[in-house]
Amino acid sequence: MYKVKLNTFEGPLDLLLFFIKRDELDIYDIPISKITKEFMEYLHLIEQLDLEIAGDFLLMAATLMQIKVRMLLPKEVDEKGEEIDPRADLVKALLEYKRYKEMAEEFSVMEYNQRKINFRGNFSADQKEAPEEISALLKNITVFDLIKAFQKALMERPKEIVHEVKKFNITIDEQIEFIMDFVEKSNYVHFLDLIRNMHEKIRIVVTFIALLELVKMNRIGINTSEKLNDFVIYKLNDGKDL
Amino acid sequence: MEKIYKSVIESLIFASDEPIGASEIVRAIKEIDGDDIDVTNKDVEETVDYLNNCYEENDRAFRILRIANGFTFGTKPEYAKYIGYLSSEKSRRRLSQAALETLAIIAYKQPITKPEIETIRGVNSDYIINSLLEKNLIAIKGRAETIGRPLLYGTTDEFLMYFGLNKIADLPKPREIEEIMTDSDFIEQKRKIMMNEIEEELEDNTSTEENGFDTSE
Amino acid sequence: MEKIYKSVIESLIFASDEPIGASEIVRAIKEIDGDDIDVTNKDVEETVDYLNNCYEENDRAFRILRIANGFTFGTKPEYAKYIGYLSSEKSRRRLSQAALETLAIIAYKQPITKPEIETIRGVNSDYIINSLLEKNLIAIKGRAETIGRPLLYGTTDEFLMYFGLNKIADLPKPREIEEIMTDSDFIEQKRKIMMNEIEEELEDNTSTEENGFDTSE
Repeated sequence: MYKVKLNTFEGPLDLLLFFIKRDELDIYDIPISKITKEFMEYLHLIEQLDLEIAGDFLLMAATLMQIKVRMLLPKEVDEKGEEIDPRADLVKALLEYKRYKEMAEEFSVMEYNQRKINFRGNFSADQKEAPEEISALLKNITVFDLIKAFQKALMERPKEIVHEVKKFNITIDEQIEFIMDFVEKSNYVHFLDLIRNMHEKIRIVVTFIALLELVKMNRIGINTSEKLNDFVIYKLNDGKDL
Repeated sequence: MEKIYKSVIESLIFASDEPIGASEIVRAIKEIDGDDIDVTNKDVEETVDYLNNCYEENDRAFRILRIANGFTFGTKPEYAKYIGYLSSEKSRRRLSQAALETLAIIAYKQPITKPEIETIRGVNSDYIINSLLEKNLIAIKGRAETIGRPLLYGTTDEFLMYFGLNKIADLPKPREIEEIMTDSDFIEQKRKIMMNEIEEELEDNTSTEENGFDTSE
Repeated sequence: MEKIYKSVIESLIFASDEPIGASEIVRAIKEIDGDDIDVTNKDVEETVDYLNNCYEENDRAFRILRIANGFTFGTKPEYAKYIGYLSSEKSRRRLSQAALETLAIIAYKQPITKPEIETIRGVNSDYIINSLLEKNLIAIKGRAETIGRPLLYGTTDEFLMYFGLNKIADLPKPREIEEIMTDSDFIEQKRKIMMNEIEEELEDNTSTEENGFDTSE
């Protein structure tokens, strides 16, 4: 005596395969009346338990009814004059479904085996060096980014009203030295930190030009920063990372 | 300590998401194999030294590091430039969530202007738009006829390739995405309709059955 | 290939957080050391075999796997229980029967549309397809050219990783329908599994049984 676990079945095809298996039925000669009866009893059982019956089960019930009726009618023949078994499509569907149900079990085995394999968990201790080639560096950062960072720096510069016209004596060479001082000390510096204490626009402009000059000379490298509109300047030795 | 635990220790350090301490390793082993298993913190320390010696002798490209009160694997510095190259390549290829979001808006609403994108996203999108332009996933497709004649953006052939699509019309429609989500109300409606039909059919068939016309067995 | 590149290859595979292909490795080496460096995809393959031999000889707890079109390090299965203990809270749930079934259909018939999947399964599959999409085990692969141009689904690299496959061609072959029908085990197969589940249900359903809702003989 069997009780059917209600949620064991993935769908009506699965349920029919179960009946066929349980009663050792010939899948090519399914007793349609018997199986329809079983199927309907199952649906009523679900209903009795107040469970929701999926439309797919109802559709199958209708299909079974239809086959049952067609079994009673005179046999139809195809163009070759051969009798058409009203159950043929159902059998085909059952076999096709069974094929993938079997593979699902293979998949389950593969899943079981693969779950025993663990991949490496922590990559944070791997040493990484930013690529040394300037072309590779500039793949990350575009001139767009540079100019945008520059604009932002200008915009965010503390507003200071200067009443007096001053002459600035800032040269690119001085700013090159200024930048190199920074990177010699700490190997790298954020652009926003570099210009943090600059109040005059002209000084930032000249510093920025000095920076572009240094990139061209392969003396510094530039990389993206975690902050938007900023970038990291770091030292290169003859175009190579330290 | 039994020899097998050398490998267990090695596997635990390898698979741990963060540096793992000696006592955690001892705890895992005792929890699985029993409290009476003879593995101590000192054994773990010694095993790590033993393993690192093995790696050194065999020219392994990695070793176990002692950091942040725990053990973790790390590659040796001499390979840093190769690894650095790969990881920068990867970050260049990977799209951030923000980039994907923006790309999605452009893909579905193209051609679209920057102000329109920003209205939808609610944030300034200069940076993202520029990086998408740079990655060649979007391109300028002309100018809108509205005031200021802002630039219009649309997706490129690279975009289609990146997402494995033949043409823009192949993008899933928002309606289709919704459709995939199960709508329980809908299923319930369908059920009721079908149940009625089947009951009718059942009644129609009862007479046939009683008459004994059963060809199935 | 110079000997040093054995270690470089090892370090690149070890440091990659997803399977890395032979050509990616070759490209990284050439990008750093120059195009004239003599390292080929075949060298990478051979090095992986060489390294795995070393690991085996030295009782390493891990080895290099060929998975999802690339190489990645993974632990040997025998240490799974210890690692599982440490990461138990986040250990993934296994896939449901419905998910496995749907994945099998998609894997063998890809690219495939939702209606085609539903025809084979005989049930509405919206929910399952959605959850497989969310798990990134399947992805939208374009549209069919048939009426309504339904979306096409296919499996992803995560699918290959999940099942430990290198490529789709490595999937076990499904039996031909003719073979299934002539199989005498057809009835006996998996009967035991079914029975166990059914017996569990016996107790739960005692009241129903008394009401006479008994689907059995």
